[in-house]
Amino acid sequence: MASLPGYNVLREQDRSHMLEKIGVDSIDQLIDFIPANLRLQQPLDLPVAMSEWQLKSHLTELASQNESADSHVCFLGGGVYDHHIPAVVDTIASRGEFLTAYTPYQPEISQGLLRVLSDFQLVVGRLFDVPVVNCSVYDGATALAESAWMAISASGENRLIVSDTIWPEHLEVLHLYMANRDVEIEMISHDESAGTCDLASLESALQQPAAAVIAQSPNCFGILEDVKTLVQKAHQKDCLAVIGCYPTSLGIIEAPGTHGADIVYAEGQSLGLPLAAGGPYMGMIGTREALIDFLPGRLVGETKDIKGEPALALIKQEREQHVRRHKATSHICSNQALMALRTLVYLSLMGESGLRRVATLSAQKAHYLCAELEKVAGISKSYQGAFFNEFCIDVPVNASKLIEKLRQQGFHAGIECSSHDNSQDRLLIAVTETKSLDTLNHFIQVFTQSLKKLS
Amino acid sequence: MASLPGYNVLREQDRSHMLEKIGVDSIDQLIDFIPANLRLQQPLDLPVAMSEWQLKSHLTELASQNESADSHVCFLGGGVYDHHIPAVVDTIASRGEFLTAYTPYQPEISQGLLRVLSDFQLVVGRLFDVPVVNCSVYDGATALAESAWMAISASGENRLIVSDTIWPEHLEVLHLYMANRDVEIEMISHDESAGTCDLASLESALQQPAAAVIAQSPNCFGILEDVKTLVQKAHQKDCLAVIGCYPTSLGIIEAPGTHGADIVYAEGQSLGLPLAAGGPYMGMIGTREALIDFLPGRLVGETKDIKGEPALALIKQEREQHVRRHKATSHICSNQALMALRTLVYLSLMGESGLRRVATLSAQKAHYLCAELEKVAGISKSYQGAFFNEFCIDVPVNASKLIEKLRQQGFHAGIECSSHDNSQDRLLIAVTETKSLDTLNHFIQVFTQSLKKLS
Amino acid sequence: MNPGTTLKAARRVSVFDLSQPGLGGSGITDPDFDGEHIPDELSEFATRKNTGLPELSEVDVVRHFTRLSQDTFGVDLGPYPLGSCTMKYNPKRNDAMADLPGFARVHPAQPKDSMPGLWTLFHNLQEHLAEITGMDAFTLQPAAGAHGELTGLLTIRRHFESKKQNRSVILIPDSAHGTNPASAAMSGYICKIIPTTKEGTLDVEAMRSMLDGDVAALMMTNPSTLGLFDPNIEEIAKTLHDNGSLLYYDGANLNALMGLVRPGDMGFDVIHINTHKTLSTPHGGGGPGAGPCGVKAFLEPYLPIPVVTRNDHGEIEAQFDRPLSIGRVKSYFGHVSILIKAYCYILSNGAEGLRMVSENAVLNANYMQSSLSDLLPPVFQQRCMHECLLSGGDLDVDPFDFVKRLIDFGVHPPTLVGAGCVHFSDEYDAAMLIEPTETESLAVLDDMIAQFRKVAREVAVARYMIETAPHTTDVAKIITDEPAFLSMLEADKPCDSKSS
Amino acid sequence: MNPGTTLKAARRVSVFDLSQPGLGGSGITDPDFDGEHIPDELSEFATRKNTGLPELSEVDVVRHFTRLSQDTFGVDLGPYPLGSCTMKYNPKRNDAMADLPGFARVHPAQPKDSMPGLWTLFHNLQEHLAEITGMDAFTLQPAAGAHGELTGLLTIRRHFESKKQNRSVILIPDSAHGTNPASAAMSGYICKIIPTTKEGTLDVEAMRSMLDGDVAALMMTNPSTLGLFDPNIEEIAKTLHDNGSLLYYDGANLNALMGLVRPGDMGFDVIHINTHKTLSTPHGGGGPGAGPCGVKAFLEPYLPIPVVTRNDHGEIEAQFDRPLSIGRVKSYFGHVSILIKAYCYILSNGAEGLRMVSENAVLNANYMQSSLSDLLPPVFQQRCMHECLLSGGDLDVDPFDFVKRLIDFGVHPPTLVGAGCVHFSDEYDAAMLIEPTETESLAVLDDMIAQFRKVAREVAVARYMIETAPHTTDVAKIITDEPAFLSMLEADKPCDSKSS
Ligand SMILES: Cc1ncc(COP(=O)(O)O)c(C=O)c1O
Ligand SMILES: Cc1ncc(COP(=O)(O)O)c(C=O)c1O
Repeated sequence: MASLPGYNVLREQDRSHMLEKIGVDSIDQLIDFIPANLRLQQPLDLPVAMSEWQLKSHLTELASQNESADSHVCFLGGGVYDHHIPAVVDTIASRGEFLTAYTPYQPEISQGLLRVLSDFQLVVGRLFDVPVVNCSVYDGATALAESAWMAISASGENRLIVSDTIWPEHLEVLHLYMANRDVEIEMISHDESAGTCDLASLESALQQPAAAVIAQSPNCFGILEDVKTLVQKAHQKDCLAVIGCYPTSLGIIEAPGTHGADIVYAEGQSLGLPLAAGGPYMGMIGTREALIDFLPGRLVGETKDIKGEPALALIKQEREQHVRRHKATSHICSNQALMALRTLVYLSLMGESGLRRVATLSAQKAHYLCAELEKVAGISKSYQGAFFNEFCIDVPVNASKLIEKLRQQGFHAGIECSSHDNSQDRLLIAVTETKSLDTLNHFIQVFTQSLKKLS
Repeated sequence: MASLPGYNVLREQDRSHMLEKIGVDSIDQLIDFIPANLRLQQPLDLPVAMSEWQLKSHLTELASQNESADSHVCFLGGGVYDHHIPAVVDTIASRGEFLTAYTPYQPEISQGLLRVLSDFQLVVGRLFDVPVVNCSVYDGATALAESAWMAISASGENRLIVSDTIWPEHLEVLHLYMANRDVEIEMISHDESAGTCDLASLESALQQPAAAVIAQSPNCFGILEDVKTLVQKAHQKDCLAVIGCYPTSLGIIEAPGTHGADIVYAEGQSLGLPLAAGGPYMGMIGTREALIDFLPGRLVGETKDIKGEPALALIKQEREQHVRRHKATSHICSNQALMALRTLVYLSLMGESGLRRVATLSAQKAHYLCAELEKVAGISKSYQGAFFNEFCIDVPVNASKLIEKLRQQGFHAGIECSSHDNSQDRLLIAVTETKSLDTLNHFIQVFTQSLKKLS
Repeated sequence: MNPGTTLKAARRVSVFDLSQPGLGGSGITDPDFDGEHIPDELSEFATRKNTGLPELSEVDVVRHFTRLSQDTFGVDLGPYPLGSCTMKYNPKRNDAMADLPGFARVHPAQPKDSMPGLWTLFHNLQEHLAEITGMDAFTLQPAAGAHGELTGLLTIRRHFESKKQNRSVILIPDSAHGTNPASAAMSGYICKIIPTTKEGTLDVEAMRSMLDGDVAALMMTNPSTLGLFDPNIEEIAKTLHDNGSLLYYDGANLNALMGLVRPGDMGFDVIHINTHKTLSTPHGGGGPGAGPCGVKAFLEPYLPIPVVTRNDHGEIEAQFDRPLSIGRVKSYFGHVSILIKAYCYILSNGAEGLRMVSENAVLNANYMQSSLSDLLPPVFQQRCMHECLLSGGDLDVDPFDFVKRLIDFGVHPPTLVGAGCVHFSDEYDAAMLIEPTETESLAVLDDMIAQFRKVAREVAVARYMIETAPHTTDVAKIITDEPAFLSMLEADKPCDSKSS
Repeated sequence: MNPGTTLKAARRVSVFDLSQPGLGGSGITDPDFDGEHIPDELSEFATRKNTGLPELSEVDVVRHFTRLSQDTFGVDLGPYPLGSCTMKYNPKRNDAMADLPGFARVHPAQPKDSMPGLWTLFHNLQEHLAEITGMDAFTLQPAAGAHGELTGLLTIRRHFESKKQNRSVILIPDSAHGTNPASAAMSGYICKIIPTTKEGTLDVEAMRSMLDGDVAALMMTNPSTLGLFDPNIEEIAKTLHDNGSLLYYDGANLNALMGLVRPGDMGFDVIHINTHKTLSTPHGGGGPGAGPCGVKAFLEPYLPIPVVTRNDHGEIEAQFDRPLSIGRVKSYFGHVSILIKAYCYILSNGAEGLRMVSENAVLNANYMQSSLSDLLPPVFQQRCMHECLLSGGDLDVDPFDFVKRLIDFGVHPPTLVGAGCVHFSDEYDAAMLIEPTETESLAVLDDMIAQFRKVAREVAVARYMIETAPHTTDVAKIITDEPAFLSMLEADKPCDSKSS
């Protein structure tokens, strides 16, 4: 037994005593109902059990092989941003009570967690400017897919009009989720100059009945869409408007809910979640009261205890898989509760003024960098629309070579945009509040030099 | 105000309201009793306030300039050891309730902390095999000094007989603490071959009355002293025996208390405290019941609440500075409570079998390394006495050059011993459970090569 | 409401109640940018006047959430025998590893060759999972069990598509977890329900009668959510395979099997694993988990992209160009930090350790069942696997009330229909599903048993204490309004609310 | 006792009660060494059969200490106006920085040139502390305030030694903290006590009368532990200096002064700072803190080794060869991780921020004093600095009982003689020293004031509620046996217990 970690807790004498109590001689007899030919005859072929320090040195070694936003200055975005995470977020989210609780099925001993989830719903509701928000779905991509399904279910229509400026990964997941559900997806194109949704394309798609118009702002080029117009056009044709957003931008950008969006979804990573090589992140979905019965996932609400005192509990479970089974609004069971906690703590720390400043600083720095890069010979901004903190530039050299060159000098300079637009020589660059003026200037200098060397 | 971190909590309107309530116009008026010529006329000359991410990048930069036991394999000891610290220790010690409490002057709301301190006393008592342990002093060096003073106070004698195989830094602090207190310190020498206390030197010192004999095992050469004999000899002459120890070694080595030591002290770093460039560590002192009134520092004990239920509280405060002032047993007020918590958690995780294994593995690996190094031409063990996990070797080249050479290859190979013994070519090497066989073999290989290159 | 509120009141306070307009912002500042002026180009969009976010000082945030955490019960506070959820101890060492900057600070859009350590970890983990389950290939992408189900079902779909077969039915036992039928529906399948026999096993005859060319697969978990191992599993597998159908394994109950039996060896073709159950990753108050999906070799080409595997040069890489793949089930590579913890768990235990985990899980459940059988007879008269289904029908009190009283004695209630997320048919509606897990020691089990017995004795002498429990919590008992709830449930609303 | 115990009972349980022999060890193993066999050479020494250490599983350890933490009140749970202790919010960002491996994993015996980042940090911090306090040089080594006092006093000693003066007396005000006389005694000095005037200031005439060639220094804190700024400080300094004596500043109350006044400018020659007070490093349940000691230039040569300073080449290094140094006050370089947090605090605040800290600390204390003055009149009729000394003498209840009742309303009691570590003369034995600190918002202050007032009203209607408070804690009121305690104190035991 000596080689087992301290979290195995039965001693040999305990096991004997228990087997006796159960009335069997051995573990083998205990499970003798398992057909003998199925029983594994040899030990699993796994590495020898590691002590904690061996584990640590193995994992530290693996981690050290990866480049990261610590080893390189990170100008990567694409829906995931290197915003600062205050230490308080980690401090709170690592508290064992939160970390090791399950879904609060027993509200009497989960009022703390229920308050967290309820406040998460309220705070995100304000950010999106919608009255109803759920307790999270897996990520931004599945939030899009679930939102789309909400629109289908609520409208009774099975056609979706979808902007092609949504993150490509999100679109792929949308397609996957809809593929077998008798849903027709019509993509609308974008204006190559402005980098925004092509309104003519939208208008023509709207000639046929549809469940919803779905768009994202800022979009996959970093460009802000005219959400107000998109929503109006959808509503004129009795379509729901489903709008994806970048939560941090909402510190200064008008909320989709304010423009009348019926469903607002987002990837929540920018609100206090580590980059973590892609996850866990968090999908957020908000909507109007009228659509609440179509929401996927958990909802927390006010109730009363038997003394009549206010209390919180999971509500509207009749939407969910454990009650409604195959007719549920979604299959989601485990969600991203701990990420919701992080986000709530993050937003509580930032508050009105903090989020505004994070958004403003990110925008200021991105606009500074873009303007400076534009001054470099051969570089031009790819799109004319307004951007928040992420922008595309066209470069006169092979983009992936440029990225590689800058990487060698300590920068993850941007995402190659070829997949978006078939352009080989386009870079998507994101800037957050954490990049200092010195860093930006240094980057501009190295960028310019690298360009020279490559051309 | 925008530039102030979120932990300043008064808004301008709050300040105005409060000034009004107090009945003054301004902060200046509020403190107008401070002579005007003393008031600072210009702002302090400090760097501009940093946001959290700026702070993080500044500190990360400073940290990255330091070599560490992560960047180099650490064979350094000298009283401070690179033992593994289980993650649970950090998890518990970072809980805000423990971290942000003060000394438990209000026992009713501090029972958790009091239980921790009380259990610390009990657990360390078992480890040392003594009935009484205090809640910690600053570090091993001050523990030695405080123990010495205990002996002086308790005995009424003002002469100390002190082994010269105690850590030199500890001896320096002892001298400092005793310098102005009318105490005579007689050093006893060591046997150059065995590396242990010279018994003849001890016997001769014991011809004069003394408060105590003070020694340390394993000593500053890593060699185990014959504690039993030292204690016996002290007691024969009515001297107290004060013994310093290495707590981890007590997993297998007989406890000083078992040998009859009257006062046992130690540096507690090896029991779950980070290397942290030298601190905070923790001094531990244990003793017999009869000497309790001479103990420095806090003591927690059982008491009863007004319902007669058992409860814990600080006891015997009449020894302490806040009650007894200049006649107190020590000046200590703030101590190392959080380190005591870490140690308690560490020892609870290890338990009987775990500490034994840590001690045994450390010894096995050290003996393996020593034996292998002895096989290398030109290297010999410096002392013949038995060692636990730390040993001295003599090398045929300049020790500091060798250290430097090995450092370039990723090893902090050992401590140069010149300060101990005027030997230029001596290395003190410590091995802990975390060094794998591969690492040891690699070290031996690099060591051998480096030796060749230097000679 | 006042930030100086006492601890107990914290749960009644929302972050808005604690807001003091003008505070907050946590020192967001940069000496070189003013942080106020909106870039001109943006001004048309950046018209938001306020967000309505609360404004708290940092200390108020810390206090509020520290208090709330103290009002939340987790495994770190006591036993949590919530059946089907495997609430085992979550080793702290694993959390620390996932936080290493070389993992936590990696941006997913970095060049693919900039994270070789991650790919090695993925590859190792996939191999270990394959070994543990007897499958051939794994994808680590799914976000949770339900998401693993979706992935697996879409893989099955793609398999039949490639064979040009049109199979539209998924068979599901009546005791299946709600996610099974829900995932099946999301994959465009029709669900057909198989009854459970009196012995608690799948009704093989009923299944046989439902088999035809339309059946794509049977989804089951073995042991089932009734805690029983289905000894007919080989027959079931053979019957299905003979019909050209596949067998899906819901791995939520894998904690009973490691090192003892492997789903792959039983004949399952596709499986998912709940890392947040079997592999000890923290539940986090409801998530995130991870739901790796494993398949037999013939299904491997259909796994979602990216696939982490060795390329022709023997290097491990993430491959996106997989023509037969079902596509992408979520952004990027899965719940990386959760997967790291699962990997650490496997490495810490090794083969012997994992077998011990499962043995002890089964032992603990049977010990609970034996020790409580006079009070709470097993619903099925046989030994259980890692959880036991006990009947509260003989209690002279509502089992829902009974379990709430356990809270007063430091024990989290077991799973009941409606409290926890299992589903039993009406016959077992008084049943309790108790899953102690292997990380509760004999001493803890004996204590839990003593608490169950204490409450049972209380029925005769002070049943009001039970009916009004819990008494030690800050809120009193909370009951969902069941009649309203059920009526709402029955009146299956027409999807007419197309909104304007 | 049982690990399955409920939360509330945790405090009654020791780790020994939770021990299950045979558990524990947390997976200590190495594939290449057996971990059992004692090296032969060692066997004579390694004779220990058992240590008697408790044996707990990892989950039991986590649960026990998580529960105990919940039974511990800290700043993270609510206001803690414990006078003289400066229980301010401890910013979490600082803790994270101290944990960086480049600091936390440095071995102190590494080559001195292997830690340049650490030396830079030390150097910067020393300079910042010098600027804040108006001193010329700092040592960061002392472990806490008391240790800083010892260091400072030994520096003073060395100064007079070098001037061949034999001065043996330290003057100390009667309100001084107990560490002052205790440290003076440890440095071999005789303490003489100076009374406090009716106005709460140092009795300058009394001091003058005590001055002679034997007086090495006066130790005082300004503001004093009575919360008052001594406006005569310049006169005091001049008088002392004219006598050839030095002035020592106990920096425990520096929180009142940053950016407003500097001890160095007042005439102090030596000072210590309590980082765990003014500079927000966590108190940790009683420690560790740090007590940097600052001096005027003429005392710099005497600072303890190692001294971190620039060498002739402008590089920052740790110097050990300092012939005039008093020597070594502790192992290595001080409480490094604590010092890192203090450094972070200074950098986060900047000059404006630190001034705001002190302004607000003073404002908060005066606001409390003003708001409570009808109930608890100030002992001295004047504005206070960062803490206020209020008289509980008019209360129709024992102030010790009064403050315990505050616990029921979420407020940590203020300092009273015997509860907290200040010392007042008998006249003020009913006084309460309230130090709200600057991190309590107006809302929190108003709430605290409301709680004080509520308890005051309760005196008339339900004094038993006060006398038996607290009522919301798991243990009831605990009273130290005062008569026994005092008698023990008076009978100053002879040091006769030389033991055998
Ligand atoms: C049997 C069973 N299947 C599937 C699931 C769904 O897993 P997840 O919550 O990870 O989506 C659960 C979770 O409770 C379960 O118990
Ligand atoms: C006025 C005063 N001086 C000195 C000290 C001693 O400081 P430390 O506890 O850090 O040794 C304190 C601590 O309470 C104090 O309040």
